[in-house]
Amino acid sequence: MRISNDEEFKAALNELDVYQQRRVAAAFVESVLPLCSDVRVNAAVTAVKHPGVTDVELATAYQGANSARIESFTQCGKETDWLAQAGHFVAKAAQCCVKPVEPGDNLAWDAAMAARMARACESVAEGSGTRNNETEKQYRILYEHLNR
Amino acid sequence: MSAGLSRAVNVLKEVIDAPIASYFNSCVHCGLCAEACLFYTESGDPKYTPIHKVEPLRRVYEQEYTLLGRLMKMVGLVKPLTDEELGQWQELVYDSCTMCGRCSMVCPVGNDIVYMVRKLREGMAISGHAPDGVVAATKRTVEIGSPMGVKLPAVKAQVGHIQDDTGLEVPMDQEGAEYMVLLSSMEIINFPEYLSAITRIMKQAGKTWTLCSTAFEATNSGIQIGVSDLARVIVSRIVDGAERLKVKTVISPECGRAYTALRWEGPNLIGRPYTFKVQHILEVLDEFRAQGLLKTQGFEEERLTFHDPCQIVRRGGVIEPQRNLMRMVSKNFVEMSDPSKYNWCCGGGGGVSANEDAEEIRLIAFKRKKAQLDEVKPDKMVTACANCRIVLEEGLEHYQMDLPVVGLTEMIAEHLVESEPGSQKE
Amino acid sequence: MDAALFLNWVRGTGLQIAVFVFLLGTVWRLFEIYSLGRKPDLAERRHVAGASGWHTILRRSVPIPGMMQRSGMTYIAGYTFHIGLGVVVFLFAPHIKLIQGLVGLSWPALPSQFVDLVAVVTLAAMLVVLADRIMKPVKRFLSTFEDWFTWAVTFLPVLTGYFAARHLLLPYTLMFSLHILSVELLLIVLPFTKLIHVFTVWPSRWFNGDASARKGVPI
Amino acid sequence: MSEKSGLLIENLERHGVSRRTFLKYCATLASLMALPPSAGRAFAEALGKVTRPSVIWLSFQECTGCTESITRSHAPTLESLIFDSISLDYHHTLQAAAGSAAEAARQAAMKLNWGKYIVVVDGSIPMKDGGVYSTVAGISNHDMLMETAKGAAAIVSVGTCASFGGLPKAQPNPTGAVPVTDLVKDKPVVNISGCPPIPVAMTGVLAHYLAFGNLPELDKLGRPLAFFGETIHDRCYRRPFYDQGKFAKTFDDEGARKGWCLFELGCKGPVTYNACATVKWNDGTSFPIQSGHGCLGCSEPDFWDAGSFYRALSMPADPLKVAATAVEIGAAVGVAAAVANRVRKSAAKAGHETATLVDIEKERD
Repeated sequence: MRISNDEEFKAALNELDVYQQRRVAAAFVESVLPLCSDVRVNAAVTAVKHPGVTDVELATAYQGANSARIESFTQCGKETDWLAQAGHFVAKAAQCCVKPVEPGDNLAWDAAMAARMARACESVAEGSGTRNNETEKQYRILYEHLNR
Repeated sequence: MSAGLSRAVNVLKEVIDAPIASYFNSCVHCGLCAEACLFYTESGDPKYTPIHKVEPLRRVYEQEYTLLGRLMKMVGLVKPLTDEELGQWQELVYDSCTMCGRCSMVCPVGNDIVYMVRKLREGMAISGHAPDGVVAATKRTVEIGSPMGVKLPAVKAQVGHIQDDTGLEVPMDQEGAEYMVLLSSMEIINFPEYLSAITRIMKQAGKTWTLCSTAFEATNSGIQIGVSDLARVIVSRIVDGAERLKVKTVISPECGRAYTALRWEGPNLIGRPYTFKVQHILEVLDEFRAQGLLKTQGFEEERLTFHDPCQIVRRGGVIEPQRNLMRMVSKNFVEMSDPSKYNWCCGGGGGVSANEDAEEIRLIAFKRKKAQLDEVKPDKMVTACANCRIVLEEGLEHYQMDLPVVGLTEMIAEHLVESEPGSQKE
Repeated sequence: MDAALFLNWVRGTGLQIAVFVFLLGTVWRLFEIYSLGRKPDLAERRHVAGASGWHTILRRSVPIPGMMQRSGMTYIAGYTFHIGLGVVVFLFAPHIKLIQGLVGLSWPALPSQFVDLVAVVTLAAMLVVLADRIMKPVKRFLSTFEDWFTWAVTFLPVLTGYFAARHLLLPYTLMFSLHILSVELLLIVLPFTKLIHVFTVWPSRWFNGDASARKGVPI
Repeated sequence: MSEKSGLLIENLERHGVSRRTFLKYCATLASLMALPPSAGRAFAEALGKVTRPSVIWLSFQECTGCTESITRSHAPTLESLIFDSISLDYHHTLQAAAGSAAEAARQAAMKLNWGKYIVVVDGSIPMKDGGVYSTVAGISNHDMLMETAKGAAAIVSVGTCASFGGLPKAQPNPTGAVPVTDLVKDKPVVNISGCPPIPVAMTGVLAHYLAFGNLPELDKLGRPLAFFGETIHDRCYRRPFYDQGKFAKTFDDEGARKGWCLFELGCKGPVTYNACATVKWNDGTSFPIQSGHGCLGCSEPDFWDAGSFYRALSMPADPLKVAATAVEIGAAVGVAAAVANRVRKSAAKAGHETATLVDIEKERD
């Protein structure tokens, strides 16, 4: 089942159960992980990928990722460092992976969006135009995950 | 008198008017304004009493515009203002005042103290007594066009990303569009969801809209720092852009200071009324709701409360729209104590969040908001100002409170009824 | 200078001097204050029911929610002595007679015993307000000589007036003279101190209310 | 000269006044003067034994009202009899002698009782133009007073004129009238003010002096405290109406008929010290307030100039007289200040240098 547009992408992600969504989301984050140097983000991603992850571990990971996200906001009125901002979105994506699930949430989709934003920030930082292939990359990740 | 001080006194002499004179003569030193100011109530330090913050302005008024005052100055009964004093007052006029206007609402003799702080900042800034953070932000706004140095390419990148996500077109420089949407740097950088929400809402409402390449930035750091000349330059860009594109209405985004600057101070800065209307995004959404153009589905189950940004609500007059919109998507919307026009500030407005020196006092002041939240115990907090969101999240983080903060426009967009499938790539 | 002569002077030339300085000072200061003008606001005005400068003039007398808990004393004692002053000055028979003699206006008075009671309550409230100004850090921090002086200048007429009306402490002629003298002091200092808020409070509230009303916020 | 110089008590019996009546009179007099009962007996003994003192009555700028009042006797009251007991050696109105004979009588009385006689002064003393406005036998009142006062044991000023200057001293005081106390400094002076004073105040003081050889306790203005210790208002029978705020508005309205307080009709009771409300006039018949008219304050100095008799005490003279000029000057100063403010403000505006980024970061570099 090839995924060619965001609609199918979102629908496919929606079908996954929470556990699956967390693992796919982690994969999305990993693809942009180099953009963020915050240890708490890496810890969150490794925690999620660990098969027997417990809710308590998830919660602590969430705390760390959330703090990383908040601390990496570009402060109001400060000069924007787009690379750092990319890191912020990676943190946000990681936070989505580990956040406690609420009805109607689509963790993976939110993580994917945040990851794409991270890549967009990177392209702004390098001034390399807006086109980047993160979206296709995410389709492939999902495809590989579904057909493993 | 140093050059800076003489410039300061001269500017203050320009801005002092009958209301300010009337206020200074009415103040009976009752201290009630302090009881309304979160910087005093949470720190307990009397120096944060609002009327005390405008003491330099009072001195200039008394010694320049009253016969007795001038006489007393001549004979040395009263000390003229010194540059050193202006320096001491920087901490009071900038670091510990978000210009939230609560003191003006409470003063029993009717003194509009925030109006006076705004005027005093004109003198403080011109004599080099404004905090570094705010000066840098103003410098960037004037030179680059955004307080956070956001240039058009960055905006285009976000637009590209949003167009991929929503599959909708984000119009740029469309002449004759009904709405011209402005963004605040915070939204461009930290909350891109805002623009994508707007895109989808406009699509559903079937309204023509556009961004403006020469005036995408809504905020006006000139108002925060208190230099009308610079504020005029900044707001003129928006006016020129809007008049060039011949739009009917300019939408001020989810940012408090942008709204007051554009809607209420703009015309007085450029010296003439606008040829277009200015509305806050919440007002626009509420109009769409009233006209049935905004169809949403489903309700938030969690217990929601709303933080009313001062510059939009008490200082801006947008009071009912947010409540109508909240009730559209939430069954469990609970008001905080002292809601709507009585709201307590997040502690970061008026340039305080852009000012490192104010970090410590800002977190102390946040205890007021913490007390409100402890009382109402929401599951999620909704607000309509990007700066408030970050200040609130930092505050909550500092006090180990786990409470998600969401923008109202973004939340509305999440509940938008998906228009007929296929016609819009989702 | 015996008591009757002193009373004559105080009631005659003394009062003329006081009224002269009072009127001159007030007209002068009000001109001086309101001549500075107010730039018209060019922003498109919002029209919201109940939001106008005039509403604020009345509504600002009512504390907003939460303020009573924060500083109820300021409001309660403050309004008690303001209303008390109003009753004692404008509803006491001799005062009404005085006003009638001056401008011809007259209205029914309250019984003297009741006004005496109000006077006592007013004096008590003013003492409470004084204590509050001493005890509360913010009030003490803000207070200048003028605050203590204007308090005394407002307290004395009520005190001497009460003693004169009840014929207590000093012979009536002397106490009555001191009462008029203290009123003269009040009249003389009023235009040049914060007591001028008697006049400037109304335009101030109007300006404040109008500025917010234009934005559609009834405060 | 004073052939009737026998003891007072003998005189009284000759006029059919029994000893008991006399004792009763002394007791009432003592109580009136707030003296202890024992004083009553002391009065009786002293008065009984005293030889009739010589009294010289000097009449200056006076309207004879005091004399009328003091000699008024509807019934053969004891006051008049007491007068029979003092040797009134010199009194223009009452004495038979006139011209140089009268003066000779005065000189003789002075020589005969030097140092022991009492001088009663009635009327104020003109000082302007050498006192030419009132002279007796070519001698100015001032000279006569000073000469007579030298040998006097005590001086009694009768009526507000002698005590405080009274009507002659009222604005504009053409004759430069002055009270006795302004001239006589070395002798004890008793002021029995009132226009006219109460008869018993006069005899009370005399009796006290005759009995105890000294003057009764006086207040700050030299008036006997026994009669001038309290205000009319303090002893007024209409006081309850004052306290309830019940005031007569006109002289014939319902309030006046009900005997309400006359405060609003100008009664000066509260500021007037006298005994009218207690001792009353015409042998205790009535006093001004009881007859429906406000007290004029006649026993107080300069009561003629203390504003209209019919303007309430609480009414000031006329402060609004200055109102117009005050407002005009205030407006003038105000406009001047306004113009100055406008000029300064436009100057500031003219001197405005448009702010640039450099200005706001000046401190930084």
